[in-house]
Order: sequence, then structure tokens, then C-alpha cells
Amino acid sequence: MIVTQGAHTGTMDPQDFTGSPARSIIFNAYDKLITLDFLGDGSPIPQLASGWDRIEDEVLRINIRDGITFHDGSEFTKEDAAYSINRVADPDVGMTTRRELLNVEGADVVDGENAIDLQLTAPDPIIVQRLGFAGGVINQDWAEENDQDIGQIENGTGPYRLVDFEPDVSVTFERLDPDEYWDPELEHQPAVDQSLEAFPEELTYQASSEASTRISQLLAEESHIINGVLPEDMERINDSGHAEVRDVATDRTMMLMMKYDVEPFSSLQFRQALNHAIDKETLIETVLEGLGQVTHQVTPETWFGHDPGLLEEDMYPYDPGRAEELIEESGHAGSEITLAVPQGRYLKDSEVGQAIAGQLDSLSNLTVDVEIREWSSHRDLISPEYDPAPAFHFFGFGSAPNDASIKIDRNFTTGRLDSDFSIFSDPDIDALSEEAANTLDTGEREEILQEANRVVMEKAACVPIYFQAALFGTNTDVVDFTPIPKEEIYWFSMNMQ
Amino acid sequence: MSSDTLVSVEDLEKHFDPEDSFLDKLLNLETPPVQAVDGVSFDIKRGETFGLVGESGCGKSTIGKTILRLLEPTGGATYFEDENIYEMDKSELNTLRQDIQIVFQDPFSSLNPRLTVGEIVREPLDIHDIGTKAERREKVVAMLERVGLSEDQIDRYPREFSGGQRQRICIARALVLEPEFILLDEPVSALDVSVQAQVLNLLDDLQKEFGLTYLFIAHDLGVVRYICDRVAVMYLGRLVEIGPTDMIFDDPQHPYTRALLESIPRADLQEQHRTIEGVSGDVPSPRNPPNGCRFHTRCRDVIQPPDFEFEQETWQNLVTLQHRLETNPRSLSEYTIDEDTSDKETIARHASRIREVFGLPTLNSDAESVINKAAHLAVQGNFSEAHQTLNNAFTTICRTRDPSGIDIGEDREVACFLCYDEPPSIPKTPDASTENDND
Amino acid sequence: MSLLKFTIKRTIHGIVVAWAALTIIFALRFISPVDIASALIPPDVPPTARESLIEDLGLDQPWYVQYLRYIGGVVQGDLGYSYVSRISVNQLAINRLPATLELAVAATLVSVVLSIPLGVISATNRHQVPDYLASFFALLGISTPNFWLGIMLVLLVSVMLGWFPTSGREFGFYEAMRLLILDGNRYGIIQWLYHITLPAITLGTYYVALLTRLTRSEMLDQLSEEYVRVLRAKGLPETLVTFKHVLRNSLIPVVTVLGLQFGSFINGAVVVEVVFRWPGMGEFLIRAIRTVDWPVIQGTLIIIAITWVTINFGVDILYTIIDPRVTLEGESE
Amino acid sequence: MTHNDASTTSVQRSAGTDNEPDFGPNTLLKVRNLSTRFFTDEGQVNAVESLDFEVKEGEVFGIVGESGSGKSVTGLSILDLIESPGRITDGEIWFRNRSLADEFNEQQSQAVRDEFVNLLELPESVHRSLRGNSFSMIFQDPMSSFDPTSTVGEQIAEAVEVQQRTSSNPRSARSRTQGYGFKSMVLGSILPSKSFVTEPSMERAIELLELVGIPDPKKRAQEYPHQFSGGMLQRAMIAQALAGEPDLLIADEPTTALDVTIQAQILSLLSDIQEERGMSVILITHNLGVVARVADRLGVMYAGEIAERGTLKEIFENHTHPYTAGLLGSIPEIDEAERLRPIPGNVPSLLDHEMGDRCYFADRCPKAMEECMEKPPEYEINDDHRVRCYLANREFDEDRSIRDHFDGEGGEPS
Repeated sequence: MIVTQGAHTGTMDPQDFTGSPARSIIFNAYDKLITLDFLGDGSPIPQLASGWDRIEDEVLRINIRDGITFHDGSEFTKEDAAYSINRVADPDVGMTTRRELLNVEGADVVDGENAIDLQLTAPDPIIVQRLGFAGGVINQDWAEENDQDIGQIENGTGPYRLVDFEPDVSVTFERLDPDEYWDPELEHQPAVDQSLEAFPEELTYQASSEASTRISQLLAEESHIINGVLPEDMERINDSGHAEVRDVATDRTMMLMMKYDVEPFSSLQFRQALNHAIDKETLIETVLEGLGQVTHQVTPETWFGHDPGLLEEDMYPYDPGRAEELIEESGHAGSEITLAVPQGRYLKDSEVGQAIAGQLDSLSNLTVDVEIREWSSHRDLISPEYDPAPAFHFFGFGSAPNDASIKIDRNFTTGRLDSDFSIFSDPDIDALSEEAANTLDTGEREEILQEANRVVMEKAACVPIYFQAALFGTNTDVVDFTPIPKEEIYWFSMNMQ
Repeated sequence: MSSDTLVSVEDLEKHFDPEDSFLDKLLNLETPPVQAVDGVSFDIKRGETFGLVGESGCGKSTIGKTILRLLEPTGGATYFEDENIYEMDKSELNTLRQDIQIVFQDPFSSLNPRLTVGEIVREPLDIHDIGTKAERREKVVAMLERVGLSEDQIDRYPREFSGGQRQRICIARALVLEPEFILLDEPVSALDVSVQAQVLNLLDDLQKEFGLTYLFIAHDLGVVRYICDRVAVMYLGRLVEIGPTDMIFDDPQHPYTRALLESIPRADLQEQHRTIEGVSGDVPSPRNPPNGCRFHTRCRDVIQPPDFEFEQETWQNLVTLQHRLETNPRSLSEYTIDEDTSDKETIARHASRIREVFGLPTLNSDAESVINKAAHLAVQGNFSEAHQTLNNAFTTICRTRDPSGIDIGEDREVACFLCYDEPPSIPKTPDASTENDND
Repeated sequence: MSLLKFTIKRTIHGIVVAWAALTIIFALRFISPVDIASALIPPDVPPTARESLIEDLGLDQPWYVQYLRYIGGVVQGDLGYSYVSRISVNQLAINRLPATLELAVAATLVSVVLSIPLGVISATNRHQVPDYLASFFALLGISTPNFWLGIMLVLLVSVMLGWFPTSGREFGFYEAMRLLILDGNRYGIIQWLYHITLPAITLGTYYVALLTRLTRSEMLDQLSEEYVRVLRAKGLPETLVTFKHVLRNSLIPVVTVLGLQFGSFINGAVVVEVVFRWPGMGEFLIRAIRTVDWPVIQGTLIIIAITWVTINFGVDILYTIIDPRVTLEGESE
Repeated sequence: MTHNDASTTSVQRSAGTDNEPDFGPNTLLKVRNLSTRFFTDEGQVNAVESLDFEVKEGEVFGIVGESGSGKSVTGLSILDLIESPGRITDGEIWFRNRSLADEFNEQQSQAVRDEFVNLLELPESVHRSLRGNSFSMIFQDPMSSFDPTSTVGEQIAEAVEVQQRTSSNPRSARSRTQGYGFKSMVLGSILPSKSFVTEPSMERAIELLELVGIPDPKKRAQEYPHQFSGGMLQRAMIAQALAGEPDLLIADEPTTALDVTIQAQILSLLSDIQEERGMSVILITHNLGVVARVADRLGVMYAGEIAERGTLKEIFENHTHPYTAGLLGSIPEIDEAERLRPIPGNVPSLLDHEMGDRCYFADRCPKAMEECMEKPPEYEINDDHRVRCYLANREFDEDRSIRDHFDGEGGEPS
């Protein structure tokens, strides 16, 4: 089974990688304490943990399974589990996956029990989800021995073992014999109804940044699954007779971000006007050939805290007349604004950005320019360090634990540990966010988050437009390929005839 | 300087430094400079045609360019009407450029192919901003007609003309500013003989008409004899003889001048029966010219050391060997043997081979042992000692002293010890430059 | 000038050029609009770690200290660590450089093998049908963009005909040769050839055009030289005239151009490597630029610069073999 | 005659039928009616026009003329070295060669007369196989006449090699390239390859260098042309030309590029070698002094024709053609400095459409008469002297002068 993604990974370190292509690769070989039900509703499921229990507001006890060994034969212990958590949690080590564990102070082994205690600095109601999206578990002795080389070798507990790794080029895994794996029947994965035996014996991930190259590989039957198919190539692939395109709406919210303290975006009416001014359906139909799911809030339907009220009811229906009125009211009629758009990051990003600007520009009292930049330089502009950041940019916020707080905290709050992409500030939203972060009761918390979603829209903190679609090309020999909303391609989502 | 002298060249020197980079110097890769012109003096009188002759590479064209300050000299001075042109500033030089003009050898490359003949001839007038537009045109037409072209050819391009006509255009261009002095650098050598004669006659006529002074640089002695009043003969960057043309041609004093004149084939039925006493060998490199008289390595009359009496030919061969040992000993490596070979017979055989090749027969004199010793040393690869041996035993004045030009009367000067009433004595210490290894 | 001195001289030249390149590459960091620290340090690093990283990287030092450290590092062969993969750039480059060199050499071979015969045929049949055909191909090649040709070749030859793989590099040359020599197994070298063919043709084609034209015009120049007439006059068969003398002399400027082009092969490889998923320096560099992985960008550029200098040095030496006038310059008179 | 026949594209084979060539007892080469033309963009250039001359065994035949008179093209035509767009369009080149005559007597009898063969009627490959060993040629500029990247020794050895291969197997083109296969072709185009030249050839090359007076021949053979001086290189070129022991050496301006002192050395070398080997030489030059020194007979060429030919004495002292007179009068002599009598006008155009059907020299001729508007035939003044001028059988008549048709001295017909 050969998978070709648009990007690859330069490292195999399960705690120090970036991006979903790396995630797709690394977690074939590494298990986590807790994972998410990627194929199902995304809820946390115990993997190397057998269960968990919040013994105090700020202490999470995680029980560890017995009898699991690493690929090198050494036994997986609670010390390894604690070590894995601590390696990430320690800011001085500088692991990239620390983002999910910002509230974790450290982990201690529990005497007399095969368990560890996670010490938190705040209650963090979704710490379990976060763990499910965080790094993998590694062996302490092995890690200390191979400190420099962790990125190039592998020693996980996962169902696949690394055979060959050429950084950024290709990686090959072989499947363990079912009896070598601790869960040959894959019972811990509720959404997987087959045993390990059914999955590919050899799994190779390659990378090619050129879409045309990936498609050529697919059509020449050199690759079984590719990602990042462009809408215009769908027909060619489907017509080839031995490959087809699968699409899935992802969790990536494509939206316009506006800086709260820069005129004219500081005006609520103006922000509302922009919300009214975009014809989302037409945009998706014309530019994306129908691929993409319109949204009126930032949180996907499957996520915790999604506001079902906003699913059907559009607070800001497409109404250019109303938009013009609101601009008039805001006192910013005749404004000239510039939309910063990245190129090469999202599906047809620059085209969509231009179309959006075109729609906005067609308002009689607004002039909109577009600035398109290569992703790497655009990313620098919108990174938290850059000052002044663009006041108006096209942004897609994606893969994360399925919890509305993440979308809201990171994009629309001020002063939170992880409000890194936010250029917005509003006391009401901040308060709701704070409240959600300290509420452990699930039902109560859901209400708070739904409220937060609604307030974000009332304040018009952004212009949510659609959830981006992911297009995959698969060889017809591949059966049961299930594209997941997180855009990753895991071993368990594919099978071959 | 007498008042009838127009141009006076004093001790002019032009050495071309090779384009060695800093790195070359650092790595000791310097190449010695080319001594293109090395201390040349002469005067050109008003209204005369002064010829400068010599073989290619002797430095005659370099002199021409240096006199016009197209090249900066490395030493010496050139006076034009008593003004040293190397000390002139821009504006003086500009004025000078009106008085001095040049005609080059190749009329094909010295005319801008994109200009019409009229424009080419008018260009100097434009540059020096002389006259009104109409005056300029009038002048151009007059000048073109004077050199034998017609007014209706004024708008044509150089490619439409033959070689002789182009050289006429070059002459017209040179004359249009009414200069006093024209430098003719091989003006006819690219032309066919029949056309060459036309141009020579034209130059002759123009000189009379405009009172011009010519410096005529040429290698064709027939042409020089025809057009020049006085001639200077150059060899390897130096003047060897200077004097009135007829005297030089009829009674050459310097051995080089003699050989040069001897070498020219004459279009004459008697030619096949004439024995030529020419020169042998090639001109040495101007990077590393011979010591003393620069011609001595090829001279038939090289003066013998006082204590010996060789056949002149043998002596000349000996000088050749000496020179070779000094400047290019590696070329003798063909005759050497391995260092550790001590077989006397082999050494002797090789030594006699060297002597045979260089034409050095066995002699019945004191010289024999010296020559033999040197040959043996050379065979063993010890070139510098071989050279030293010969040098210590046989020193000729031609090799140790540099002959300066001596006045032999009738306005003639010759740079040859044979013409000295009493040759200067040989310095006691052999010259120190013998370690000069050329590679 | 002896070959040794010549070599020393060229080496020093090379070092100076490499040093200049290094300096320019260093300066790039300062010219770049992005804050160096934010470029060098991943955005996810928390502020405390950030400070210590800035210190570790020496970014708090004045530029000249940074410069000296940087040059010192390069001299000692230390190109730093990629912040993306945390692997030393040397290690990464060692993995990548052979692929690019293989591709460049193969492309050179393709262009030489195609262009020189074409040039010869063209020149010896001047103003006849073969000449026009060759000129036509040359023009076609020169006006076809690399990436387009690559994609078209893949579509035609790989996807439709299935003759060659679309992309990738299963075996490195070294690995393939080792397999062949140690185990007598030809699989590796066949795979290598199989995979390199299309990228090499794509990269080489542009230069085929250029070199064909150059060879042709050089041949014509040489054929009009007097010595050719002399060679014929002494009865030398035309084959020898053409190959032993005329072509050999025509190749002297061709070799110069090839040497210069070898450098541009590395540049051109960027596009070709991306299209063909060829894991070389170019693809690597592009990836590094995308992720603003400064140590890798710098390291890659340095290696490209040094490779280029080295190859040109090699060409200079080759020059002394094919053109005796070069080394001996200054000796004769 | 046939000089305007632009449509003639192949050598006329029947040229011999109307008047049979007669060969003198010592004739080595007889050129009859030779025309060589160049078909350029500007038009047809009649470089050589109905040329006749013969070369006897062991003599030096000089061809004198100004640039563009066709003298070099004549030499190249004999060796079949004319390159496109030029072509030999007409004529016969009869060469004494018994073995060739025997060989072709049956299959191509029209190309054979006694011991002579007409080279222009033999297959091209046969004509070319004579290069190097029957004919060889030396050229004006020694510096550009050697391949700059092969050693001088090797280049001479190549000539030796060609000669040896040819003498062992005269008519086989294959034998000439034997041992020089594809590999050598490829390698030879990159590296200095010795695969063609054998050790004995190299030794012979060194002997030849010694013969022409080059010191240290062994070492010099290993050197490249740029390490030689012009004079030395011209000696090397002579050595190369001698390698094939040719019957006829064509020397095209052999001394023009050299300094006078070197020129004298080379001339005496040529003359010594010619005498020693008894070979024939065609000496092509513009310098009358050079022919005076070494030639036995000479032809004065003008506009592609031989205007006047004869022994040296006849031409120098008894010339009839005003061009010959003009040429001699134009040369500034070193022995006296009287005013030159130049030929007026310019070297003529050889473009077919500009040539007209008259005496080509008429427009520059001080003695042009009315009859000169028609082409003069070649008159025989005596056994040793022929001229293409009406003055051969009549005196110049002032009344019939057409001098006024053309411009005066120095004027250019435009």
C-alpha cells in the first residue's frame, strides 16, 4: 500500500513533529495513552491507557494497560507513560506537541497501581481530548539512550514497525504479526470492525508537493492513495477507470479574520456588513466546484459545543443591500481595505480569496484589495510575533480535538495561554471562554460553549464561510478507504483487495 | 634641440606588464614584462618622412602608439614642438590630437561600418567642433576629392569600397584637421602591390602639398626606401641604426641592417644567383632579451674574446649554446642522462652529440678543454654550471656590454661595437644575471 | 605554469568565490523581511524557551560575531541543525546531495550524448535537411519549459505507455553499484536507470538545444579554420578530420559551457526534482523555504555554491587536458 | 568560350575530344581549361577561368598575382579542396601517374592518355587519395595552419601515417581509417588521442623536423603549435608536406606571413629541398622577389586567367602584357627609389555579371585599344612565352586607344 501525500515528515519523533502529514505517518508506529475515535465521532478512547479518572479538579489519574511491549521488546511501564508526558510538558525541552498540554504541569507514577497522575495547572475540562490529539508514548530508556536520533529511528508500540525512513522523502512500515500487537482484534477502536490481519502488510508513505505528480502516480498505479487532489482533476481521475476521487468535509473552518482594534474592523456594524456581503453558496459552487460545506458558525457539527441553532438559522443571510446600509451606519462608507490571502496552503486558497474580495468589492461603498503571498511569508505575517499583523486575512483553522473551546480560544480570545491566532478581543467572549475552561460538568459546559459560539457570531468576530473539503484519490483496488475530517490518512482508514 | 625638429623622442621605454593578479605575485607566478620598447631616442625633422623599420614584434608599432599617447610610456619623453606630451593635460592633449593624426594598417577594421564615408571623414571636425555645417561638408568633399574619391561617393558605406579606396578614406580622415604630423602605421601592407603604389604616390604628393611630416612605420624595406628620408632600424625594442635612407640602404653598418637588406628577395633575374648572408634562428623573446647587444645571439660578426681565435662560425655557434644554456636550458634535456649514470663512455658520447648538434668541432686550443667540460656538465644536467664555465672562459664585449648608438658621421648613428673606433673594455666581473632561469 | 601551481591558483580562486558566496548567503538572513529569530525559532516555542534559544543560537550577538561563528561553523563542516526535523543539516545534505549530483550528471550525459552528434550532423550538413531538423529540435527544446516537458513526459511515457515510473528514486547510484558489485545483483542499477531516465531527459533537454547550437556553430567556426584545409590537404580521412581535430577543438568552449551549466543543472533540478519527486537538494531547498527552515536553506545554498565551485575547478583542470594552450600559457614565447 | 556558362554544373567530360592534350616529355601536370566558380549570394564568382598551364618534372612554377586573381583557388582545385559554395565547373587536370593510368585504362579510358590521368574524371575518392602522397600543399599562415590542440609531432606523424597506409593499399579508403573505430572517434574528440598514429610514424615525423632544420626535434615534436615561432612552424609545415614524399608541392604564399629574415631562411630551405628531391613545386605568391628567387617559369594571373606565362627571363625582361609591366613597375625596390608607376584602378570584381566579355584588364590598361573590347586569345610569342594580349602581334596604336572610356590615373570606375 503506497500513500502519497503533499508533504512528508523529516522526523519520526512522536512528540516533536508538525502537521497532519507527519501525524498520518508517525501514529502508524506509535500508540498514545488516549486516542480519538477518528473514524467515529472523535471522542476519546483509551489506547495504552485502560481508563482514566479525574481524582481532583487538577489531577487526572490514567490507568495503564499491562503486558504491552515496545517494538524493541522492552516492556511498556507507567514510568514510560510518565516520561512521555513530562518530556512534552517541560517547556525547556521544546517539543512541538506541547501546545495540547499547556495546562499540564507534569505526570507522576502512582505507587502501587499501574497508573500515572497528571498534575494540571488548571482544571482543563478537555484534557482527555487533548491527550488524544497529543504526542505518542516512547520508551524512557531507549529515548535517553538515543537522544539525538529519536527523530530518525522508531520504537513504538503501534501496529506498524518502521522498516525504512528517508526524511522528507519516503517511509516504509511493515505490519506486526497480529500476535505481536497487544490488541490484534483492535477491540479498543470501536469504529474498526476488522482485525489487524485485514490491514496492509506493508505501508509506504511518499511525498510529492506537486499535485500533478501525485495524480500521475495514482494514474500510473504507482500509488494507491493520494491526497490534495484539485477539483479540476476529479473528472480525469474518475474517468481513468482504475482510480476514483473521494471527498470529505474537514474540520477546517475557512473564515475571514478581522482585527478588533483597527478601523474600520473595530466597528460591529462594519463586521456584520462583511458577514452579510458574502454569498457562500455561489462561492463554493463557482470556485470550488461545490466542494466545501457552508457554515454560519466556526464549530463543525460533530464537535462538542456546536450550536445547532446556528446550523440552519443564518444570523447574517447574504444581503448586499443590508451590508451597504450597515457600512453606511458604521460611518466607514467608502473605506478601502486589503484582504491578505495565502497561496499554497488551503484548497484553491488564492482563488477563493480573490473571489471573496471580489464579492466584497462589489458593494457600492467599499473598496477591497487583495494581497496574495506565498504561504511561508503569509504565515510569518499572521504569526503571533509579527507586528503589525494584517487587520484582515483569510484563514483556515483546522485539525484539533473536537471541542468548540479550541476554535474559540485560539481565534477569538485575549490573554489565554493558547489564544495564539487571535486578533480579536471581546470581554463577553473572554468571559465565556474562561467559564468553559473552569467548568467540568459536561452538560453545563456544552451550554456555555454553544453560547460562546453564538456570541462570536453576534459580535461578528469573524466571517465563517465554509468547512474545507479534502479530496483524496484512491486506486480502485483500495476498499474501505474512509477519509477522515482531520485530513490524515491512517492505517486503519484503508484496506486493499 | 634644433628648431627644425618637430618630434623628439628621448629614451622612450614601454614595458608591458603582464596581467598578473595579486595571486600570481603571491604564488610567484609572475611573468617578466615584455620589453617592447627599451630606451629609444630619435628626432623627426619638420617636413621629412621618418621611417621606422623592423621585423614583427620589434616594438615599432608600440613606439607609434606611445608617441601618440595611445599608450602611456613606462619611461622617457616625447616632445612635440618642444612640449613633452606625457605632461600635457586633457585640453592640451586635445589640441595635440588635431596636430597629430594616425593611419592604421588595416583599412577594413579601422572604419566604422555603420557610418557613411562623409560621416567618417567629418567626424574629427565634429569632435573638435570646427567650422559650420556647410563648411564642414565643403571641407570633407574637398578632402575626398583630393585623395581621389568623388563627391557622389560621400553617402556610401565603407563596405562598398575596395581596400585601396578605404585606405584613401582613412587618409582623408587623417588630413581633414590639417595636421602637421601623421603617423603612418604600415599604411600599405594590407594592400595589393598595384594599389599600394597608388597610395604611396598619393602620400608623397600630399606631403609636398600640405607640408606634412610623416612617421612611417613599416616592415617592407622597399616601401621605406621609396618614401622615407631618414630611417631608424629597430631590433627587439632598441634602435640599432639610424640615418639617411640612401646611406642606410647603400651602406648599412649594423650587422642586423645588413642581414635585413640581404634577406629581401629582389624582383630581378640575378636573384637566383645571389647568395644571401641572412640571419639564422629566431628573434629571442622580448620578455627575456639577451644581455649586452640584443642582436649578438644571431649576429654573424659577433666579436670574439680577445684571447682566442675561433672560426667565426664556430664562435657564433658557441654564443648560441651559451645563450641557450642561459635562457632555455630545458630544451637541452634531450641530451642529458640520468643523474646517477657515471658511465664515462655514455657521458662522453652524449657530450659529443651536443657538440655536433651545436656545430662545435674539436679544437686545437685552450678552448677545447673548456668546451668539453661545459658539454659534460650539460650532459649531466648541470646547466647553470655549464653556462658559468663557458661564460668565465669566453666573454665577448657584445654579451657583456650594451652598445649605445655611436655617431659615425653624415647624420648616422649605429649601435654596434664594430663601429666603435676603440671598443670599450670588458668588465672584469662576469655579469651577474647568469642565474636567470626562464620558465 | 606547472599544473601544480595552476591547481593551487585555481584552488585559491575557488576558495575566494566560495567565501563570497557564503557571505552573500549569510547576508540573506539580514535582508529577509522576517525577523531572524522568528524565522529560526519555531513559532510554538514558549517565550521563556525562546529567550534561551536566541542565546543558544547567538542571535543576541552583534552581526560580526554571528558572521565569524557562522564562517567558523562552515569551515568545520558544521552547518547547524534543521529546526523542523532537528537533524544536522550535514546529515540531511549527505542524503540529498548524491541524488542531485546523479541527476545533474545524468542530465549532462543526456545532453552531451544527444547534442554533440546532433551538432556534428548539423554542422557537417549545413543548410541541408538534417541541419534544419536539428535546428528545429534545438528551438523546440529551448522554448519548452522544464516543468511542462516533465509533466508531459510523465503523462505520455509513464501514465499512458507505462514505460517508466512517474517519479521517485528507489535506489541511489552508490547503493545500486554496491549491490551490483558485491552481490552481482543488477536489480538496483536497473531501477536506478529506470527512475532517472525521465528526470534526466527533462533536465537535459533544454541543454541539448543549447549545446547543439553551440556545437554546431563551433564546428562551423572550426571547419572554416585554415588548419582543416591543411589536414585535408595532407590526405587525412574525413572521419579523423571531423572527430580527432575539428570536434575536439569545438568541444573546448562546449566544455566551458557545460561546466557553467552543471551549476545551472542544480538550479534547474529544483523544478525537475519537484515534478519527479526526486529527493535532491532542489526539492529539499524548496521544502526548507516553505517551512522557513533557515539552517537548511543556508546549508543547502552553501553546499550548492561549494559544489558549483568544485565542479568549475574540475572543468578548469579538464580544460588543461583538452586544451594544451591553457596551462602552458606564459611558458612559451 | 565557356566562361559565362552559369548552368554548367558538372565537369564537361568531352573537353578532350575537340583538341587532344599533348604532353611534353617532362610534363608532370597539365591543367587545361580549368574553371572554378563560387556560387555566392551575391552571384556567381568566376574565381578561375579557362585556365591552362603545365608543370614539368622537377621545376618550380610560379603563379603570381594580386589578391583575388584566383591563384590560391587554382592550387586548391588541383587538390580538390574547393569547398561549398565553390565548385570546379569545367576543365581537365592531367597528372602523370603510371599506376593510376594502368588501373583506369579499361574502365575509364577517356580519363587516361598514356601515362596521364585526368583527375577530374576519376572518382572523387581517387582524386582525394592523391592528397598527401602525390600532391601536398603548404599555406600562408603557419600559425593558423596547425590544429592548436594537437602536438606538432603528431600532426606531422598523421601525414606520415596517411602516406604509409596509402602506399600499402593505395585505393582503399577503409585502410586509411583502420584502427580508428567508434571508440577512438569518441575518445579522440575529447582527449589527445594517439590511436591513429603509430610509433614509427612519430619517429619519422621527428626525422622530418630535423630535416627542415628544427633544433631539438624530439622535444619540439611534443610541443604544441603555439609554442613555436612563425618561422619554426612554417618549417614544420614544410616537414608535414614532405611526409608523403609528394611529386608536386603547392606552396601558397609560403613566406608572406613571415619576417624578411625568416622568409629568406624558408625560401632557401624550400629551394634546397626541391633540388634535393627533384620534386615539382607550384609557388603561389604576390611577391615578384620570391618568384625571382626560386621559380623557373611563371604565370602572371589576373582576374582568374593567366595573362602571361613563360620563363622567368621572358617575363621579367620581355613581357608583353601591360599588366605584367604594371606589376613590375609597382614594386618599390630597395636598390633604387624612383617614382613608382602604379596600375590605375582597382582589383577587378570577379562577379560573373560584372565581368563583361572583353579583356579583363582593359579598364586599367594604359594601352587598351578598340580590339580589347573583345576577349584576346592566347598568343604564343615563342616556345617559352605566351600571352593573352593583342599587343603580342601588333603595336600599340594611339588612335585606337580607348583609354578615355575609363577614368584617368587614380580614378576609380564606379
